[in-house]
Amino acid sequence: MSDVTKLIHEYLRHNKKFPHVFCAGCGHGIVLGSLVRSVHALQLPKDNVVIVAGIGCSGRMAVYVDFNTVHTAHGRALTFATGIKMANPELHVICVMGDGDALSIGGNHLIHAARRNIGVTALILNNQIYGMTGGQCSPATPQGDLSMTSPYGSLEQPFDTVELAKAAGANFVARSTSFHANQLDTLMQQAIMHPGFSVLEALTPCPTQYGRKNKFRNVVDMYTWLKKNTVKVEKLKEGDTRIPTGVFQMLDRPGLEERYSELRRSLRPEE
Amino acid sequence: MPKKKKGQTLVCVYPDWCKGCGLCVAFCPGKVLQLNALGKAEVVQPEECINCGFCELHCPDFAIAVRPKVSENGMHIRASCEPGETGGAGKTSGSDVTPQKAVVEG
Amino acid sequence: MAHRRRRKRTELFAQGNEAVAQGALLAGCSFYSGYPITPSTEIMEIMAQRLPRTEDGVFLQMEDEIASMGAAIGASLTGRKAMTATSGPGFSLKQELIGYACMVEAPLVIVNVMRGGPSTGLPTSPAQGDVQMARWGTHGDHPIIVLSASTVPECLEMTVVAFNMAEKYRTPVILLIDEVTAHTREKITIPHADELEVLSRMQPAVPPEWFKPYAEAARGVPAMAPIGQGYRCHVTGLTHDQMGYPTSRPDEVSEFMTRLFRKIDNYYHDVVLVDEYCLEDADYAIVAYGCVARSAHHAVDQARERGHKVGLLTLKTLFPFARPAVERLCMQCEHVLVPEMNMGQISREVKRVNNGRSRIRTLNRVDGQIITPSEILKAIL
Amino acid sequence: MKELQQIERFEIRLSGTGGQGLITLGRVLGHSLALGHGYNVTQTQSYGPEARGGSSRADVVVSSSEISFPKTENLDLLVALSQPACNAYYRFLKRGGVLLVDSDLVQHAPTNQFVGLPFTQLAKDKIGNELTLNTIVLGTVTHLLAFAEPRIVRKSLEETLPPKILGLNLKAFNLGLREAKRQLGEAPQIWQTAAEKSAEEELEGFED
Repeated sequence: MSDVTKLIHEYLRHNKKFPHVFCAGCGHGIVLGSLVRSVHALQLPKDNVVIVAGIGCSGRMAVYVDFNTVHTAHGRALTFATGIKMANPELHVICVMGDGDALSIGGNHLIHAARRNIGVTALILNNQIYGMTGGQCSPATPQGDLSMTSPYGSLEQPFDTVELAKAAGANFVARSTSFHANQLDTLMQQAIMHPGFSVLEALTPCPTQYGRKNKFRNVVDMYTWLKKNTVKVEKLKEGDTRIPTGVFQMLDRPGLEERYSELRRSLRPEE
Repeated sequence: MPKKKKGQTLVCVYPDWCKGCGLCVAFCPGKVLQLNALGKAEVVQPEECINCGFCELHCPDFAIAVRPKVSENGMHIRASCEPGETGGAGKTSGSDVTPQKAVVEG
Repeated sequence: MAHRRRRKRTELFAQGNEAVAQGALLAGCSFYSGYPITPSTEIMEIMAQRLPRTEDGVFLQMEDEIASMGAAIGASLTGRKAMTATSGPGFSLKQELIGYACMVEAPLVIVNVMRGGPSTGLPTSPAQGDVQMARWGTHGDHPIIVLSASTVPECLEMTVVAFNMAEKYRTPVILLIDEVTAHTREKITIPHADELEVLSRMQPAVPPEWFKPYAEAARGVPAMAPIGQGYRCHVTGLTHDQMGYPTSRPDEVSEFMTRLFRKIDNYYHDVVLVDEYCLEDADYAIVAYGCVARSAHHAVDQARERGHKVGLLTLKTLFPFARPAVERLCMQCEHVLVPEMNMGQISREVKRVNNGRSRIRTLNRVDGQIITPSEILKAIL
Repeated sequence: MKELQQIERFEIRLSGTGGQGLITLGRVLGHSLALGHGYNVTQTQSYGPEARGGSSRADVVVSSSEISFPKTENLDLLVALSQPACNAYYRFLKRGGVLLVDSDLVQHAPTNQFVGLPFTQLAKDKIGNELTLNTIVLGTVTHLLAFAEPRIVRKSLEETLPPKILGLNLKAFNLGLREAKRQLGEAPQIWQTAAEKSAEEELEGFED
């Protein structure tokens, strides 16, 4: 355990300003740590890892890590990731998005990336709110919850990222939380290594925007809530309303880039 | 897996990076840490650390390191956290300190 | 030279759209992502056919125009020469990421086959209504290169030029053609590889730890390190410093923005391409581009036959605007006619340059029909 | 190879209904004149919903010198394979131009000065495949165009058509050529007559 932090620091861009931009208690930092630990555990060379991020709090993650990093436009991260992966299938492309990025403005890109089964890892940091713009309602905000744009409680039903990704045909679908760091590490490694399109949803509390508006007294309350209200999917019983975590879908279809190379090979005249 | 044996470790907190969220304080099984007057985490009962690693894994700011007192080769015995070992403030040289560039987007 | 002439070149009877695709392949394009839209679809169809048969070519049909742009930029960042093609409504969607490409200085070619607009407009009819949009479509101040082509062989030629400029200046280049040019069939000759100048972006000349991805290099354009080759750069749509990291420091922002403009301004004379026809002794000039330039050419011939000293300036580069050439013309000629298939998008530029010297007249048509030589002749005589 | 005949801008429109294969016809004719013969050629066509069902047309401009305006303004040859197409485009035919129609499908030609063959009928009866209609027309058009070499057009057909349907189409092409020679007479004669008639009309005067 002891070298964890040392290791993380090895992967950070030290000419970048730390502490990072995330608020006190923001789960994004924990996910960032998990990402670095996973890449290290898998022994992926830094040069072969590409982090493609969208816009929002999660988007800022890219700048801190010493990989190839691309901070794209709001919602479009997956389209860039698709281009990068197809252009150079050797690369491990990890796409970091928030719930607004992945489910709202980039919702179409998400389902098509899943349908296409492009070999990209989509890491969706779901904090159930638009954090960077000041706490507006997102497509993951639970019905009835408060935000700057749902001052009387959200009327809309939120997306279930896992169900959406499953239905769209993603090869690997999993969920964890920033409270369950060990589980997050394991799933992250699986998600990165699984061929085809992988979706990993990480529930990360947003104490500043979501917590304050929804009667969480402090950061710790939000993590306690995560602890109490999530359950491993294997242990989920009938009638349990807690949020299941774990692996939800594991298919074995080849990624688009593999199918494409095969096509290219088949079109090659025999030499 | 971490050994549940007390007193084998040093818990180091880098106050410059700590934002005082209190996660480590709240979830530490040994109550090793506390928030000080400045709102930063501080080690108050180092001997109670059971090396579970929760604080290190869950510090969103990479501001905590849990290190064994005896280093890998068994020779060096540490009494305190040394700068440079853990990156962060130690690794950032003085000349690199620029005013925080806050860029807001939306 | 002699032995070259003896080698047989491939000749095709092809549409403008096909010529664009051929040009792209000749220029080294190995990545195409797009979304079908009339009247540009043939470009995509040909790329779908050809690219998988090349060494490393990638063709992707994306879920929309925005995604096509995103994938193309992503590919460009890995070192590929990438292209996407579209028409009016799709071009509107692409604007967001055209701005991104300008910001991160990603070489990229965007072809827009103009059709009648606004909105769905006239999907199968020609127009030239996207000229100012090509210049100013994306938000924020930015430089951009906009090229046009008026004949089928020129579609091939200008696509190669577009790729070369994109690579040389690290910028997205927009090639504007119109439905007439895109769908007209003409003979094109495919040049041999050694007959073409094909440029590629400058690579870093220093080891990774010394590399500053957005520092002005020798020619004023930063070198570009492809993703995955040891230069672990940060690419961001935020205004960034020389290292590519976000900044809002006024001094760094200002330096960045001025460099962005300077890198194209410095090469103004390389970038601005025009064709002059019968202008030496002209006292009446026509400024045209795209398919209308062909009508104008015809009209000039007819007018000359009748003894009128009419000349034609064809703009192959629309932006940056050909200020010196137009200025010269405005000093020389008493009248200048700007026929175009919009309500006056280039004539506005001509008037700005003219500054009262010459009488600028416009001839506009926005009904989905090409301006004919006889209409131009009538306007002149 | 024979010296190329020098021609001034010569405009052809092939028109009819969708499904008659006029776009292909235009493309093959253009291909042959441009690559086979070596003329400057531009070929344009109607597009979109208009081209699916309803009317259909392909235009070809041929010239020995460079072609500036790629579209047609004054037609030298109008091929109309339907009554509506004939009605719509006849006014673009220039004085001295030739109108070629499908004599079964265009029963009310807007002028008495035209040439016609029952193309659709020929395709059905002589070739046994209606889809070869356009190739028969190509044969006839080749006969009409003094500057077009049947040998070269035939070669272009070989270059552009898939082998599966080539044999049938070559047969159709020859049929078109033969029937034109037999029923319409020699090409120079046809153009001569057209020019004379239009001159007569001019003398009679249409100005009011």
